[in-house]
Amino acid sequence: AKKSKNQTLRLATAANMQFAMKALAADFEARTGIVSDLVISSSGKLTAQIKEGAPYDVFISADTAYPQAIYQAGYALDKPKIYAYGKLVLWSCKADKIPALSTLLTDSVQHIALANPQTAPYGSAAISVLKSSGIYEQVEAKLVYGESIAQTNQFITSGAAEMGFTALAVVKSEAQHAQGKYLILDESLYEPIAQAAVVIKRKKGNTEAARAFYTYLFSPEAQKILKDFGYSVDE
Amino acid sequence: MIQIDLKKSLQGANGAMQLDLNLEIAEGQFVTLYGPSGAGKTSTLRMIAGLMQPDSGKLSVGGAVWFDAESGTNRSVQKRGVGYVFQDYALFPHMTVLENLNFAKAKGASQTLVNQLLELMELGDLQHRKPETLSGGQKQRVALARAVVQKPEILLLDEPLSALDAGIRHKLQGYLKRIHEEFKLTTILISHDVGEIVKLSDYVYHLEAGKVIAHGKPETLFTGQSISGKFKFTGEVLKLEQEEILSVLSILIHTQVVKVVVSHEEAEKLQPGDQVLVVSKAFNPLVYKLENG
Amino acid sequence: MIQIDLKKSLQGANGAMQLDLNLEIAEGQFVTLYGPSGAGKTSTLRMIAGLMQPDSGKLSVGGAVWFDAESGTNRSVQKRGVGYVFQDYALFPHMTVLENLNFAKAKGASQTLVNQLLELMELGDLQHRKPETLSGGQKQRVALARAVVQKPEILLLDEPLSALDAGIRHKLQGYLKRIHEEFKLTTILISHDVGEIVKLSDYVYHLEAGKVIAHGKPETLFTGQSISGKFKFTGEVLKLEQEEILSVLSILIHTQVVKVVVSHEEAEKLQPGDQVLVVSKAFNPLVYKLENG
Amino acid sequence: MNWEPLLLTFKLALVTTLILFVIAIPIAYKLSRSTSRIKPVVEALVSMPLVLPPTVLGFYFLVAFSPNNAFGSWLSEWLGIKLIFSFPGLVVASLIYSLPFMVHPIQAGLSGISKSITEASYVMGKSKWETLLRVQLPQIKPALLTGVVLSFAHTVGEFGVVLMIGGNIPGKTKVASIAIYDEVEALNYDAANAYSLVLFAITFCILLIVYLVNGKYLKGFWK
Amino acid sequence: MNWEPLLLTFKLALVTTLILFVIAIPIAYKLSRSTSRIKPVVEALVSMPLVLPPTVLGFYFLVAFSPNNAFGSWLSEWLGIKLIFSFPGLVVASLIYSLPFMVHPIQAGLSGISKSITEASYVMGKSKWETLLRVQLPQIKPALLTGVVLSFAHTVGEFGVVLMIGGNIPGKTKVASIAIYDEVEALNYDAANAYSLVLFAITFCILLIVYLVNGKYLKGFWK
Ligand SMILES: Nc1ncnc2c1ncn2[C@@H]1O[C@H](COP(=O)(O)OP(=O)(O)OP(=O)(O)O)[C@@H](O)[C@H]1O
Ligand SMILES: Nc1ncnc2c1ncn2[C@@H]1O[C@H](COP(=O)(O)OP(=O)(O)OP(=O)(O)O)[C@@H](O)[C@H]1O
Ligand SMILES: [Mg+2]
Ligand SMILES: [Mg+2]
Repeated sequence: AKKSKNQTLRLATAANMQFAMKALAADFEARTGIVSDLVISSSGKLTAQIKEGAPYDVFISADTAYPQAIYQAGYALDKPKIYAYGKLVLWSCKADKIPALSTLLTDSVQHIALANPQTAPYGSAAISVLKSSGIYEQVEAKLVYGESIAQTNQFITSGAAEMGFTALAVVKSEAQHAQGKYLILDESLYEPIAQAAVVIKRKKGNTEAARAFYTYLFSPEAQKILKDFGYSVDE
Repeated sequence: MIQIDLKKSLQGANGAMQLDLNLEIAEGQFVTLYGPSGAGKTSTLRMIAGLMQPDSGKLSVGGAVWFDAESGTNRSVQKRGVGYVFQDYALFPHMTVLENLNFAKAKGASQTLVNQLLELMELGDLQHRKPETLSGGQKQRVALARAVVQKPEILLLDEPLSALDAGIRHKLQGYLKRIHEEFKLTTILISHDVGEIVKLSDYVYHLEAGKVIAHGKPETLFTGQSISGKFKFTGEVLKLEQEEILSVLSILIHTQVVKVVVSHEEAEKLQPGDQVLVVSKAFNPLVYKLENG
Repeated sequence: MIQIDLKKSLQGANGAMQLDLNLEIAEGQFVTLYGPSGAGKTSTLRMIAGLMQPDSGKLSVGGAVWFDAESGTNRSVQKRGVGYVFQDYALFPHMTVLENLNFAKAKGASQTLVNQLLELMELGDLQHRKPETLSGGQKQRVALARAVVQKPEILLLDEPLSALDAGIRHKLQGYLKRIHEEFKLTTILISHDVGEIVKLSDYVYHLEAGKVIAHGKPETLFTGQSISGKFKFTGEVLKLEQEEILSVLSILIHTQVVKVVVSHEEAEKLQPGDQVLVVSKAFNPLVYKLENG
Repeated sequence: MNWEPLLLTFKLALVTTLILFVIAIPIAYKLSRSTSRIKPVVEALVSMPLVLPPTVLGFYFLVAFSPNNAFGSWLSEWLGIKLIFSFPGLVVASLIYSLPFMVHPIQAGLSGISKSITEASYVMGKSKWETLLRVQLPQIKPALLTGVVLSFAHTVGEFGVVLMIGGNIPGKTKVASIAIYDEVEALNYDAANAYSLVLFAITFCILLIVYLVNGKYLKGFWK
Repeated sequence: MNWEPLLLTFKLALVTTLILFVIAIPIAYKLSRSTSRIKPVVEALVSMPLVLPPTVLGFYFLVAFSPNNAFGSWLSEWLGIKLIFSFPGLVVASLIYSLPFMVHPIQAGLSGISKSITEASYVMGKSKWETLLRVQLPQIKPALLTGVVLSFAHTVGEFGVVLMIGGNIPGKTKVASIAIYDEVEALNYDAANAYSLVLFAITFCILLIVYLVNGKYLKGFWK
């Protein structure tokens, strides 16, 4: 049965979490009957909006800095908590290109897509990988930056960039099953991509349901789903 | 009574020109402004209508002050309630002929006058046409009809019949005279056609370079001395030929060359290029009627 | 030789109107189209200039076919090289008077003609003004100068002098006649002024409702007979006064009123407003020199 | 396919275009008549909403309209209007953002009208207002059309401002452009293509009808 | 502050506006003269780039220009032009996206020109082209100005299309609007404000000068 609107949770979701979050929201609804809408946007926009009183109940970010900023500004009920760690992959949608860091150096790769390292944790992780494997200077001229991980995906799937760095969750998502090949990058090459979430302080909000979802997010059931989507979780 | 005492500086054909008017027009009079191109006739009408702001002076109509530079009075165009036939017609291009007339007609006024005017101006079948597809003369008639349909107390006509052939021109002259008499409209006409002026107007102001250089009843003004049956023209000497006893002058009068015989003595005073007055006392011409079709 | 055999259906004042022309104009002739408003005069000029496409027929000029509905020939406006004075002037609003003339002037042609025309048309000090600020007559003179400056072989004049006062009008009539003779231009004039027509043109076509209803030499056409005489003017009857034995006509010739004595019989054929030709056989005038200043 | 975003889009575009039409006409009229010294300043200012990236403009709106701020709290306390995360907010933001598309073409149109035609109307005693409505505007139909079409199409496609100030709330502020954006972001290209196609098709039909009517291909509809 | 994005922005806006001016005039001219049946279709089509969200439009461009696709590979193989992640690509995308802002106002302007003035020029033997340049366009300066200002301002502010097709490469395709966007995303509001202010100020000055010159406040500059 469809629940009345004021019971609907609004989950502000960072773009790279959208695939996993859809599954989580569905599972959560099946368990509790609480319906939730996903509001998908970049973490930066969501943060700006929450600070101006956006009607979101929980903020599921793709990193820790944005939830921290919200908490510090006094818009979160509690300190942000890390719910998962993202994994970085090198992805190619061109049949003839096997993703490998060494391939990036060849002429057959003209453009390497990654998310804007300034704003997206997967972007800065990609830079770390390139730097720690010592090829950053050689490939720097090939780098093209998506505004977010989502746009980076578009660069790769459209074939505009032969290869690119993205989240494991993206390539494992249902939509992408059939497409391309990917290489999970050695986690020692970059800082862990910690992803945190907070419950938003709201006057007229649905705090109880929000807390229920937040609790659910850290439950073994949810953590399993996250793992299936390619995140690693604290065990 | 319209009392005009206005000054306005304009750009004339020979540098700056000061339009300096001081005239009185009695109520119900039919007055004509006459004068060369660029004399300031249209500008005068525009100042009366409130479309051009005078630099200084005063304008009052029937006791009410319409403009006074000193007190800063300036009645808005809309409140002056004049009818105006613009020299360039100024028809509303997006309205049909009928819509042009209806737009001008006061709200609630009957449709009869509109229909009468369409009939009279021979615009009947054109009433649903847009101005764009009308001939020059048709446009001019619409402009005239549109000004008349307003039933204004003052009618300002800037060469309202200049694009029309003699036939309809005479018909509309007659109509203008009739409505002027019937409604006791004060009418100010600009025209270059002396015949038209003599026929229609009670009084004429002759403007030149912004000043009234002559005024009076049209017959007096245009006929002056020559009413005495003499024949008198100005012309230019083109050629002087000495014959045995007499000299033959070729004189250009307007566009025609006339040969005149004078004595050697007289001829000596003249040379090609001189402006002369040609006067004939004994003059018994034949008159042929020209058919207007 | 211009051979015109064209048909075009137009919207007349009384429903649909068929413009149906069949005329020949010899090279170097000065021809006038005359007729009531809406007769199709402007449309005729437009078809000759290539601005209006005829429905059917043929137009050839000097042997070259300019338009032929059957063979689908239609020489473009640009290639016809005519000079055209538009009834609404069609001055380029963003150009000054001088720029308007220079735009029309053929590339490389000398500036002398431009200056002469500015002088002649009394536009000297106006040459750097935009058309917007010109008076009606000033605009018309610019339009005429602009057409002449092209030095076209065919000059099409749509009421080119209608907004001008008698003085400059006569001057420009003289000029038109002179350039027509000098350059052997073929000129087609539209005019409502019988005096002007008689003075200027070799041949007249009288149009009514799209058809030529009469044509001939102007004197013949307008008077019904050809006249030889020494002194000849067109004028307009202003007044008719019956005296005991004779009638006295007041005739306006140019700006002067002349009294002419005619028999009662002759007077009966006339009425105020009629255009007349005044001819004198016995003419022996006196000539006085006019002082300058 | 979810039709809600599409409905919302056309509602927003329609409301915005209508309001814009009404407020742009007086502004364009004033600008076209004015000879004031500050006229060029106002003319330049009208175009300025275009200069900032839409999301950034949206961000500034967000901050300005937020109840955290003086203006926003004044609005909500005194007028009871809440502009962020609500449909009225989208409308206000779209109005400001699309203002130049309506004002500039109309102003250009009005400044080309023959002076004597306007004067003829004044002489007939018609007020400036009546003259504007019945004489001047009907003469600049192509310019009005340009303003309406550009504003409408632009509001349909805009999403940066709308996303920022509206917050992408389904059924309230999630317009079609955001929905398409979301689908592209989620790599659901089929869904995005479907949405785009529908949006494209509907808008194309609307514009086509507008142009057909305007070109008198459908007679008697628009006079 | 990094000036590179600003320079790039004005370079892009200038190039786009200039090219657009040149290509929009013939299109607007054809449309204003045409009485063809397909005219309303073309008119509606011209506005369509506005209807899609810029990022989505950018995505379609990306797909179309990508060397994976027939068109993209044809471009790169036969003409040696690479449109993705390059400045020329930004220009092409901006051209298409801003086309309606240039075409529509100019078309509206041209359709208002008095017929007999055009005819007068033809009679003088001037070709259609010369008449367009010397008689018609000078008469619709307000409409041209509208087209230029809208296109310029819009190109300065646009970032969705540009971001998508340009790939945000510093010094090559990272224009000011993207830089500002990045700063807002990174919550560096001070930096974003600083950039915005500079962008705003420069564009405002440019537009102000354009309007001043146009309004003859600065004489003899523009004739
Ligand atoms: N574009 C057009 N379409 C249809 N009918 C037209 C068009 N232009 C003019 N007409 C009609 O054709 C007829 C002849 O017009 P034209 O302009 O040739 O007359 P005209 O003899 O020059 O008259 P006038 O002396 O009043 O200028 C008129 O009834 C006019 O209404
Ligand atoms: N807006 C204006 N600004 C400056 N000068 C003007 C303006 N309008 C007209 N003039 C000039 O003022 C003078 C008088 O113009 P006006 O239109 O009153 O002449 P007019 O007597 O009606 O002439 P016409 O018989 O040729 O129509 C002309 O030299 C004209 O160039
Ligand atoms: Mg005048
Ligand atoms: Mg005519």
